[in-house]
Formats: sequence, C-alpha cells, structure tokens
Amino acid sequence: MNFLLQPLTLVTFFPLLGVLALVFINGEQKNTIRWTALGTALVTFVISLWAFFFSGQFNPANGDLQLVAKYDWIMVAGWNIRYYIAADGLSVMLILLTTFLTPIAILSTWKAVEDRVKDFMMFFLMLEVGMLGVFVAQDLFLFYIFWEFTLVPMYFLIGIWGGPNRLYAAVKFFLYTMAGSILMLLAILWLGVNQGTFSVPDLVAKGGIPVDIQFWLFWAFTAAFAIKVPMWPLHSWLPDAHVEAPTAGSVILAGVLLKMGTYGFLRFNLPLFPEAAVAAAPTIATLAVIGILYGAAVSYSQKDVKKLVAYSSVSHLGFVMLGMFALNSQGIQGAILQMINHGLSTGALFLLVGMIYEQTHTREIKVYGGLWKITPVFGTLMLIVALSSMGLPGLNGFVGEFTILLGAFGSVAYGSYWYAMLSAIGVILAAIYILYMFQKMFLGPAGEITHHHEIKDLNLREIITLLPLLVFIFWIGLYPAPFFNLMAPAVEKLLIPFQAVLMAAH
Amino acid sequence: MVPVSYYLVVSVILFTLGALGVLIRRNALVVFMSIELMLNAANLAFVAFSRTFNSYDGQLFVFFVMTVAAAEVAVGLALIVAIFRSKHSIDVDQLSSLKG
Amino acid sequence: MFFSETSTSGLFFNLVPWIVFAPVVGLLINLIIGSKLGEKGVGAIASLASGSAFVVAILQIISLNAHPEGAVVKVAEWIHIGNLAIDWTFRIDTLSVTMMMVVSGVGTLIHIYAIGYMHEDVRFKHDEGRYRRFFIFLNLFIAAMMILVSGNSYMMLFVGWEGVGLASFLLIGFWYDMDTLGRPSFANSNAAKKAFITNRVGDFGFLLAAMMMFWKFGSTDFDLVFAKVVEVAAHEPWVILWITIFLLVGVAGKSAQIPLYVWLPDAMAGPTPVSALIHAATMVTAGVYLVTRSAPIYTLSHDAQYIVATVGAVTALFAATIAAGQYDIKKVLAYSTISQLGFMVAAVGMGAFVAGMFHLITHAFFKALLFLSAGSVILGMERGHHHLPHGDHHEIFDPGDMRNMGGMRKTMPVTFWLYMIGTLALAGIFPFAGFWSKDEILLDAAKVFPHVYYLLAIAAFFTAFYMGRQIWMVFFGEARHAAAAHAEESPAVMTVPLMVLAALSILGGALNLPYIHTLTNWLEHTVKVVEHEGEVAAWLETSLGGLNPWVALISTIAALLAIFISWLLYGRTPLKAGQIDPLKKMFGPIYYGMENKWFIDEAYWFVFVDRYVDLARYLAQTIDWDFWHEWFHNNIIAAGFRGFTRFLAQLVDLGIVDVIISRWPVAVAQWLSEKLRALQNGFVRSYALSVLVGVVAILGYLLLNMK
Amino acid sequence: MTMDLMGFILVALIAIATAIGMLYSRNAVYAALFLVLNFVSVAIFYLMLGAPFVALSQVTVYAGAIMVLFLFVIMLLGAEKLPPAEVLPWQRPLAFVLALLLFIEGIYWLSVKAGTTAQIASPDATIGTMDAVRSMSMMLFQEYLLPFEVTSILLLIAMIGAIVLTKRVDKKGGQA
Repeated sequence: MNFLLQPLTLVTFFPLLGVLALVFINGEQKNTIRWTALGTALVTFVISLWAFFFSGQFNPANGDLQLVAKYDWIMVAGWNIRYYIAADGLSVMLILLTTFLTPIAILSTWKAVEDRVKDFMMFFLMLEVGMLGVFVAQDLFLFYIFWEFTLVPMYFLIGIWGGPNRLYAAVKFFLYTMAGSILMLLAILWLGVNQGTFSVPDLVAKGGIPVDIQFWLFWAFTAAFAIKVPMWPLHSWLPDAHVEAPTAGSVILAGVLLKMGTYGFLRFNLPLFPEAAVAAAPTIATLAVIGILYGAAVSYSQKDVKKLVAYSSVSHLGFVMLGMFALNSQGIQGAILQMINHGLSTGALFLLVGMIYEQTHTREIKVYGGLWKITPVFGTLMLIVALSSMGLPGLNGFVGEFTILLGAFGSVAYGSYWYAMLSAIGVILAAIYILYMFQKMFLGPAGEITHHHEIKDLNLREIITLLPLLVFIFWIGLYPAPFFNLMAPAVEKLLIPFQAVLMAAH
Repeated sequence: MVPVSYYLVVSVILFTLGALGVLIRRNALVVFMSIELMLNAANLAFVAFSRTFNSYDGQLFVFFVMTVAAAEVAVGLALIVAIFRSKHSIDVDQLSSLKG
Repeated sequence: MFFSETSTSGLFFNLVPWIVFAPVVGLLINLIIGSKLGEKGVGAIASLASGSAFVVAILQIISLNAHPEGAVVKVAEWIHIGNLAIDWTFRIDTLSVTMMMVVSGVGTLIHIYAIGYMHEDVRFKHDEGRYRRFFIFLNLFIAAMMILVSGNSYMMLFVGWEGVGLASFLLIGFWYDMDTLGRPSFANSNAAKKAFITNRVGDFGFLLAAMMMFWKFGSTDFDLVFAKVVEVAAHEPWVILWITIFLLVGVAGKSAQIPLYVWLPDAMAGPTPVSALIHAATMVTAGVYLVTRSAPIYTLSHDAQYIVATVGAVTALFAATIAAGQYDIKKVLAYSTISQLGFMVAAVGMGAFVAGMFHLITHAFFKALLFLSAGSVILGMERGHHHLPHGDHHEIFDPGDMRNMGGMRKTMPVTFWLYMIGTLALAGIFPFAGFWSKDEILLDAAKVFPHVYYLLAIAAFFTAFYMGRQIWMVFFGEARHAAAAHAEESPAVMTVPLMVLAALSILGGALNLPYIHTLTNWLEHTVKVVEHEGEVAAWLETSLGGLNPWVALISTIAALLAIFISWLLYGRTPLKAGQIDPLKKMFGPIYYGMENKWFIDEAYWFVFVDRYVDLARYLAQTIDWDFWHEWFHNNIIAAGFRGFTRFLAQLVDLGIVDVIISRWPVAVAQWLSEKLRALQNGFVRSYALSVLVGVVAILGYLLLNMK
Repeated sequence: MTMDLMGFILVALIAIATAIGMLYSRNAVYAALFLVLNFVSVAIFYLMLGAPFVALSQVTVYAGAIMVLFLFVIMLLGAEKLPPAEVLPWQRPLAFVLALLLFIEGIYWLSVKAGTTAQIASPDATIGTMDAVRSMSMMLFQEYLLPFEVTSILLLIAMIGAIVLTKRVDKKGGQA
C-alpha cells in the first residue's frame, strides 16, 4: 500500500484506475464514459497539484530530486534495474503541464469524438500514464519503457481517429520514433552494463565516462530525442502526425509528446555527458537556428492551417534547443519555460483550429476570411493565442523567447553572437506567418466558407476548455516569477559541472 | 538345501536360451515358445526369491504371469493363425513389409 | 543617479502605476459590460480612463516639482534568472512625465473626439457593433504607450514598444474587412500586417541592443546601464556603436525612419483618430523618446550621433518630397509626419535632446490637430456624399481625396480655421508652436552637423509648400465634387477637442521660449544637456540666448516663400475637377516619382516580400515537402529500407541463414536417414536383436555403475 | 554332494537340455514337446522350492493347456517345418554373442549379489504345506483381489480377441 500511495506513483498511475473503470462501462453510454475520463484526468491533476504544492513533501527551493520512490525491480546478472521515480525542478512543470493539458484535451473531444469513445478515452488515459512516466522515471530502463509505451496509445489515437491519411501518419510517427529510440536503447544498455547501474542520479554522481565514449552516447541519445523534438531536419514525421491526428491528439502531441524530447536532452544528455554536450553545443545550436528560420519560413507557405501550426512547432522547438545548449541559466530556464509556453500556446492553437474544423470540416486557410466579424469571441481568443505564439511581450511566449535569446546571445558554449542574432530573425518571421494566418482567416472580407457556411461562435464548453490556457498565457507573460522560482534551483544544480567544463573548453 | 542362487543360475540360463530362441528361430511358433520359456525363467526366479524372502508374493506373481501368459498365447496364436491365412507362412522373415 | 524608494513617501509617485491600470480598467469594463453601456457610455468610460491617466500624470508633475530627482516605483518582479533582473518598475522623471503628459493629454482629447467621429464612422461603414471595439483598442494603446514611456528598463520599455505595435496593428486594421473606400478587401488588414511586421524588424534591432546591454552592462535598467556605459565605452567602443545602431533599427521601425518608414503611409487605413493619436502624436515618437532616454549612450559615440542625425535629416527631406506629390489628405499628413519625425530624430541624434523633445510635444499638438481636422473634413465629405440627392452611394467615392475637395472653407468654417492654425504651426510661421521648436532644431543642427542643417532647411521649405498646397486645394477654389459642396460641419464633440489642440498649437511654443527655457530646465533633471564645441561659424556668435536671428529669419522667409509658391501654383488658379496637378506639368518625371512615393514600396515588395514569399514557397513546397517529406522519405528512407529488407530476405536470409539453419541440416538428415534406413529392414527378429542390444547395454551400464 | 543337490543338478540338466532341444529342433512339434518337458522340470523346481500350488498350476496350465494349444496350432497350420533360407546373415552370430553377454551379465550380477541370495533363509514351516495354499489363497482374494479380478477381464478380452482375430470374414469385409 505504501508503494501505491507514494505521491508520484499515485499521480503517474492514477489514470489507470480510470481505464479500469472504463472497462466496466457499456460502450454505448458515451457521456458516462466522457465524464469518467474527464473526472479521472481532473483528479490526476488535483493529485499532482497536491503532490507538489500541498503535500509538504516537495520543496521547490531544493534543487535535488524529491518525492523519491525507489524499489528494486530487476536485479539479476549484474543488471541493477530499479523502479526509481522522483521529480525535481526540471520536471515539475512538465508533469503539471501533462496533467493540466489532459483534461483540457479530453474536454475538447466532447463533440469531436463520437466513434468508439470508450477506446479513445482508454487510450488517452494510458497515454497520460506513459507521458507522466517519462517525466518521473529516474532509471534509464524504466524511462525507456515509458518512452516506448507512449507510442502505442498515440499510434492508435492517430491511426483510428485521425484524418484521411491516418494510417500512413501513424506508421510514420511510430517508425521514426522507434528508429531513434533503438540507438538510445543501445546507449542505455552500454551505460547500464558498464557503469553497473541504470539510475540516472547514480550515473551522474559516478561520472567518469571517457570523453570519446561520451561522444557516441551523446549522439545516440540525441538521435532519439532529436526525432521526438523534432529538430531540423528530422521533422518530416511531424506535419503528417499533427495534421492527421484528432484535435486532442494534436494538442497532446504538440503540448507534451514533443517536450519529451527536449526534456530528454535536459535530463540525460546534459548531466550525463557534460563534455560531449559542450562540444556539441555549436552543432546543436546551428541545427536549432536553421530549424527556427526554416520552420518559420515553411509555416508561412502552408495552405493548411494545421500544417502551419505544425511547422511553427519546428520553429518554436528550435528556440527551446537553442536555449538549452546555451548552457547558462537564462538559456535553460528560458528553454524550460518555452516548453511550457509552447504546450499552452500551440495546444490552444490546435484546440481553436479543431473547434472551427468541427464546424466546417476544412482546414484550408484561404476558404476562411472575415471570421472575426462572425465569431468575435473565437477571433479574440485566437488573436491572443496567436500573439502568445509569436512572442508578444506581456504574454507567455515572449518571456520564454527573450530569455532564450538572451541566454544564447551571451552563451560561452556557443562563443558567438551570431546564433542569437540569426534566431532573433525568427521573431520577425514568426510575426509574418502568424499574422498571415490570422489575417487570411479572421480579417478581410468573408471567404468561401465564411460566406456559405453558418459558423457559430464558441459555446460555453469550448470557452471553458480554453480559459485555463489563457489564464496561464497571461500569468506567465506578466508574472513568471513563480515558474522561474520553481525551476531555478534545479537548473543551477544542473549547471554546476558545466562551469568547469566550459572553463576548460574555452 | 540347494542354494537359491543355483536356481537363479538356471533361471538365467533358461532366459538366455529363450532370448536366443527369439533371435535365431524363424518359425513364429517357436519364437512364441521361446518367449514362453523366458517367462518360465522369470517365474522360476520369482519362486526362488519367494522362497528366499519367505513371502507368498512371488508365488502370486507367478500365478498372475501364468494368467497373462495364457491370455497372450490365446491372442498370439490367433494372430499367427490370422497371419498364416494371409501369408501362408509362419516364417517371421516373410513379414518384412514394414521395411524402411 | 540612483533613486531610492523612500523618497516617494508622502507624494503622488506611488500612484504612477495607475497611468497603466486606469486604461486597463477602462478596457476591461468596456470588454465585459461594454455591450450594455451604449455608445455614449463606452466612449465616456474610455475617455474617463484616459483622463484618469492624465490626472495621474499631472499629479506626478506636482510631485516632481517638489522632488525634481524623480523616483522609481517597483510593482512586481518580472523576469529574474541568475543575474538577470527585470522588474515591473515605473520610472518618474521629467522626461517620462513629459511623455506621459503628451500621451494622456492628447490621448484624452482624441478619445473625446473619437466619441463623435466613430459614431458617424461606424454608421457610414454599416457596422455599429464595432464602436465598442474601437475604444477597447484605444485604451489598450494608451496602456501600452504608458508602459513604454514609464518603464524603468529597456525591457519594460520594450513591452510597451511591442504593445503599441499591437494596438497599432489592431487599429490600422480596424476596418479589417474592407479597403479605405469601404470595398470588401484585404487592403486594410494588409496595411495592419505591414505595420506590425515592419515594426517587428525594428523590434529585432531593439532586442539585439537589449541583449547586448545585458551582457555588457549586466542589466537593462536605465540607471544601471548608464552607470557602466562610460567604463564600457573606454574598453570596448564598438559595443556602444553597435548598441546605438541596433537601437536605431528599432527607432527606424517605430518612428518610421528610412529604411523602415514604409508602413506609416499605409497605416492611414485606420480611422482618423488613430492616425492622429498613434501615427502622428504619440506612438511614432517613441523612437525619439528612446534616443532621448538613451542620451548617455548616444553622446558617447560621435559616429552614432552622426548616423542617427543623418538618417533623420534624410528622412525629413525624402518624406517631404513625397508629401508634396500626394492627393490623399491623410497621406500628405502621413508623409509630413515621417518628415517631422525625421526632424526630431535628427535633433536627438545630434544631441539636441531638448529640441527634439520640444518638437515632439509641439508636433503632437499641431499634427494631432491637423489629422483630426482632416478627419473632420473627411466626415464632412462623407456627410455631403450621404446627402447627395441622387443617392448613388455605390459609386466609388474617396472622401479623403483632395481632388474631390475644394472651397470647403465655406462649408466647414470651423474646421478650416483649425486646419489653418495647424498648417501655420507645422510650416513654422511665427509665433506658432512649430516655429519655436523647429527653429531650435535648425539652430542646433547649424551648430553641430552643417549637412543636417541644409537637409532640414530644405525639408522645412517643402513642408511649408505641401501644407500650402493642401490648404489651397482643400479649402479654397471651387468644389470639385458634389460631396464637397454639400459637406457639413462636424459636431461640437469633435470640434471642441480640436479647439483645445489649436490653442496648444498656438501657445505650445511658450514651453521653451528663448531666454526662458522652461522645458530645458525641466528636462535638465533627466537629460544632461550637452554643450557642443563643434566648428562654430562666425555668424552664429550673434546668437542671442538660444535664438539666432539669422537662422530664424532664413527659415521664416523660406516658409513664406514656399507658401507663396504654393499659392502661385494652386491658389491663384484653383484646380478644376479632373485637371492635372500643375506641379506635374512642370516637373513631369520628378513629380511622377514623388506621386508614387519614389517606388520604394514596389522596390521593397520586389526585393524583400516577393523574394521571401518565393523562398518560403520554395522551402515549403520544393525542399520540405517534395524533397524532404516525399522524395527523401520515399526514395531514401522507405526505399532504402525496402532495399535493405530485400537484401536481407534474398541474400542474407535465403543465401546464408536458410542454408545454415535449414538446408545443411536437411542434407545431413537425409544422408543419415539414407544410411540408417538400412536398419529399418522390417525383420521382427532384427528389431528384437536391437532390443536385446539395448537390454544388454543398459544392463551392462547398470552393473558397471552398481555400488 | 547331497541328494538334494544331485536331484537339482539332474533336473537342471534336463531343463537346460530340453531348452536347447527346443531351440534346435527343426520340427516345431519336437520343439513343443521339448518345451513341455522343460515346463515339467521347472515344475519340479517349484516343488523343490516349496511351491506346490504353483508347480501344479505350471503342469496344468503350461504343460497342459498352453502347450496343447501350441500343438493344435502347429497341427492346424501344418507348418511344423520351414525351408532353410537365412536372409539375415549377421543375425545368428550376433544373437549368440549378445546371448553370451546377457548370460555373463546375469551371472556377474548373481555373483556380486551372492552374499544376499546364496542362502535360502531358514525354511518357514508354513511353506510347503497345505496351509501354504490356504495362506496364498487368502492373500490372493484379499490383498490381490483387484489384480485377480482384472485378470479375469484380461482373459475375457483375450478370448474375445482370439475369436475376432481368427474369425473368418467374407471377402467383402476386406479384412485379411
């Protein structure tokens, strides 16, 4: 019983209770199923809040891993695999983001998913378990299991409830991610076998991996994470998956699944291979800068609004990577915040796009036009979210982007202003594609669809779905201090080994 | 008294002869008889041990063996008759249709 | 010059956040319950919000008189990471309060004006529901602009900087579903987008400057930056130069200087109060404020000052030439604004910060006056058009085209006189406000950068010319369109604020009269007034207490001459309907260029926009989709994988694995069974023999192993 | 050498001789007769070992019933002799060798185990009397009741089997 009541274990596996409950509900009782799933997700969110803020067991001022649950699991033949979960400032917000976005995503499916609702909700809750597991696992083996586990429900979510080309997208998503994961698995096994433990904190404390081997391990991990992020040029699965996935799937995919990649860099690549990370920083930064500019330019040219948002993720995640490998506190804290921001903003964008798609069944930008006049609430919310996405000061996107650029500008690891200066052009390009999208859909005269189709403004449920996201968009934009405070000690701890390494490298 | 081991020696000799008979005779009836001989040798050993351990179990076993032998003979001979009807021979070497 | 927060006790300094909160409260009220308040209520709430900010600004002046060193008021932390500390901190000093006064003062007047203007505008455009939205946006603008002028750090300034950009975007695109003539179109929203994106280019420069400041000075707070600036300038002068240039990019974006001025003429798509407030009086002067605020940095680099002053001066002249060739009443004023901003930028660029600020203030008065009067003219034209007997309201009618006007001094006398005052002030005629401020700039330019002086003087000449042209075309002569003949005067809610502005345009010069220098003394607390020791021409020695009679005389004569020439061309023989502009007859190709804005828009379009669109399309379609997503995926990854699997299946599996795992064992088994088959001879006896072999062997084994 | 031993040796020689005789008589009838003799001599052994009931059963069942059956079949089939045609040349020598080995193994085992089996334990008073038959019967119908009853079923099945196998079926039945 102690095992189950451990806060993080409870948070991680609570959605499974919902899955269990759903098993016993008749598939025809769709509303019961929806309420059960939503209730489960909400309770999970409440438990996660309790675990971090009200249980008294988590102290944000402490940069160490907390809420530890550690049990021996597979301890044969020198394989010290443990059930080891814990959280620190690096993962708290991502865990909360997951538990926060899941109920919102479920709420967004109320009318959108009518087919096989029970299966959908079961997969969705299982997906939540997988994602939470990824963020809490401190044992590489356990992490890998959760990491791969998330693929399965997502595969079905895309493959069953997706758009017309869903099977192609689902298979592509699955295979690309798997391909990267294999290399990571090799690296994990090497570490586990040679270092005698799979536990990340132990591995970090032990250190002493020779630099040339670090190099190989670093890039093996990078292969898995870079595909997930996705870093340019490994992004070609993303538009398919995003476009074909159902709205809730896109929200979770953009909001949380992509963050698993960036989180992976933060949790594993940086602390485990500091020398390799410093050596690779300029390379990663170059890819990130290309991703920022390329993603923004490609977004601008999209005809499908969902694709536009999908490519904008390439650009935004480029910022995250740029900040992370700046290897200073501004860059990394900005990167973590930007992960959250992207989850909120792009999640909200996908929700909004999904809401209009439900009515018109088209995502082509040019058939809209003049929507703001017909649907003022929808237009206003879209404007706020779009501005957040393009980084308007006062909204969340800016705080993340600015701190990232600032970190990159003064990064010792990069040793050049050019990365930040070129990425700052991304700020201009972001304005171009976001405003283009907003203008062509919401401004101007009524378009083909707007003219012939009776489009209703958002209803109460949809507003309630979006409202929590908007609250955070403003909160982070105006007063991000609580968020920075939550991660600052952990980031400072993460950076300690780099000071020496950077000193030696430059 | 004659030592029991003597009987056992005789039993061994009879058994060996019986086995030899199975192997070298082609006449199915004689093969059959050799089998009976082997059974007898075993029976003899049973009785000898019964005597040694002063127990009736051995003798009772002989009794059962005889019953089984009687049943065996009944069926075996019936088989031989049946085979003879089709093959017109009781030479076991003629019955090699199971050749691999 | 560090301020301590204790000095704020007992004063009004702590009220300063309300200059932002008041308009925010106003916009929230209008957003949430505005639909129930009615037009009057919405307008009143918004004006009241803006007026409250004005009151707070006045209270700050009172406080500053007692404590001229000012104060900083910290409201909350914003971004704190490591040694990066950016707070929501308000700064009260003479400079920021001056800007607050201008923004909230002019802003409030324009709010009141807009109550009347928008009441009619939404009716002409047939969308009365949008009335409320206008005031929400206007309050949003006031809030953002207040953040801009009152922030204590470059980053808080930047929040306002982008915030006013957003408000500008929303207001330019206010009639987002039509063009300026009310036809369904993307034109207005394109203008809005253009403004925002061009501003973003400027913001890009600002961001780079801010980041460089943080890494070189350790902060973006004004005081902390200025405290270290001398030290850094001594070691790394290039840092100062780059920061100033990056800031200049920001200034060029926001204050519409070359090369980023192109958005401002298009911004006239917004309703006229917007043009007056944002695109003439306040937002576009943010760049001037920024340079003035950054005075300690700019004064350290002569190169930077030279560049800024030159950019300003060239813009001033360049825009003035274009203004002379425009037909749209607001476009003329737009280019005039760019030109006047050039004056201000040139002034602050060469270190004449007080002169720049002075001109900023007077310009805010008279240009707001001009725009609002122009708005009054346009609405008058609309009304006239509306009342036309034949009622053909579907013909394409441009109420802002000066070629449709003429003789309107009779139909709109109040507006005419107000417009006249604005024109004289802008042309720099004694004793209107523009005379004093422009003169001060010219005087300083003559002292510091002679080439700037020449450029500005010519620009001043053009200014007087195009304003004269406008007056003659609009108000004199005969009506060239029936609408002009039937135009009606605007209501008091619009004309009263204009009269206030007119009064300010007349008396604004009193702020900084020679010998008295109220503004100089006032700003001295914040901006160190630098005395220049440049090559001072002998004739300048006659300068008396900041008024050089020669400079004043030359500019006044030039202005009068320009007005005279304009009278010769447009006033003596008024234009007839459909007649070609006389200037065009005289300077054919040159005028063609002026008329078409020297084709700068087209050039930008060709060089940047089209190229970017092409590049984006190429990247998206050819590179990303066709090549990377399709070709590479299908032909390299998928086909490669298929090839690999085929290789595995055919060569490895059938060629190696299958041979080892199945064919060889089969062969062995076959050979073995071929041999062993002989044992299976079918003879019962031989089987029995085998059994016996087994028996013997097993028995032997048991015996041998028996204990 | 006691009378007992001499008698034993005599009977043993007869038993072995008749066994060899059975093995080597070309005529199956002779073989059967040799076997009858052998059975009788074994029956004598049983008597000597104090198992008169078994001895009697041996004579009646084996020497009497079973061997008569054999003779009947031999006569019935008229196949008492086979033509000398050896198809398995190795069979015979190999059989001898194996038989020898088996014999040696048996003897070896006896010699090793001689310590425990060389002597007959002190003769029980009951064995060899009519009491013994009683005791045996008691055991048979009490302790071994189930096997005894099973043998009856076995015999029944054997009987049915023999009838089925030897029953001449018409050609149409297809049974050989």
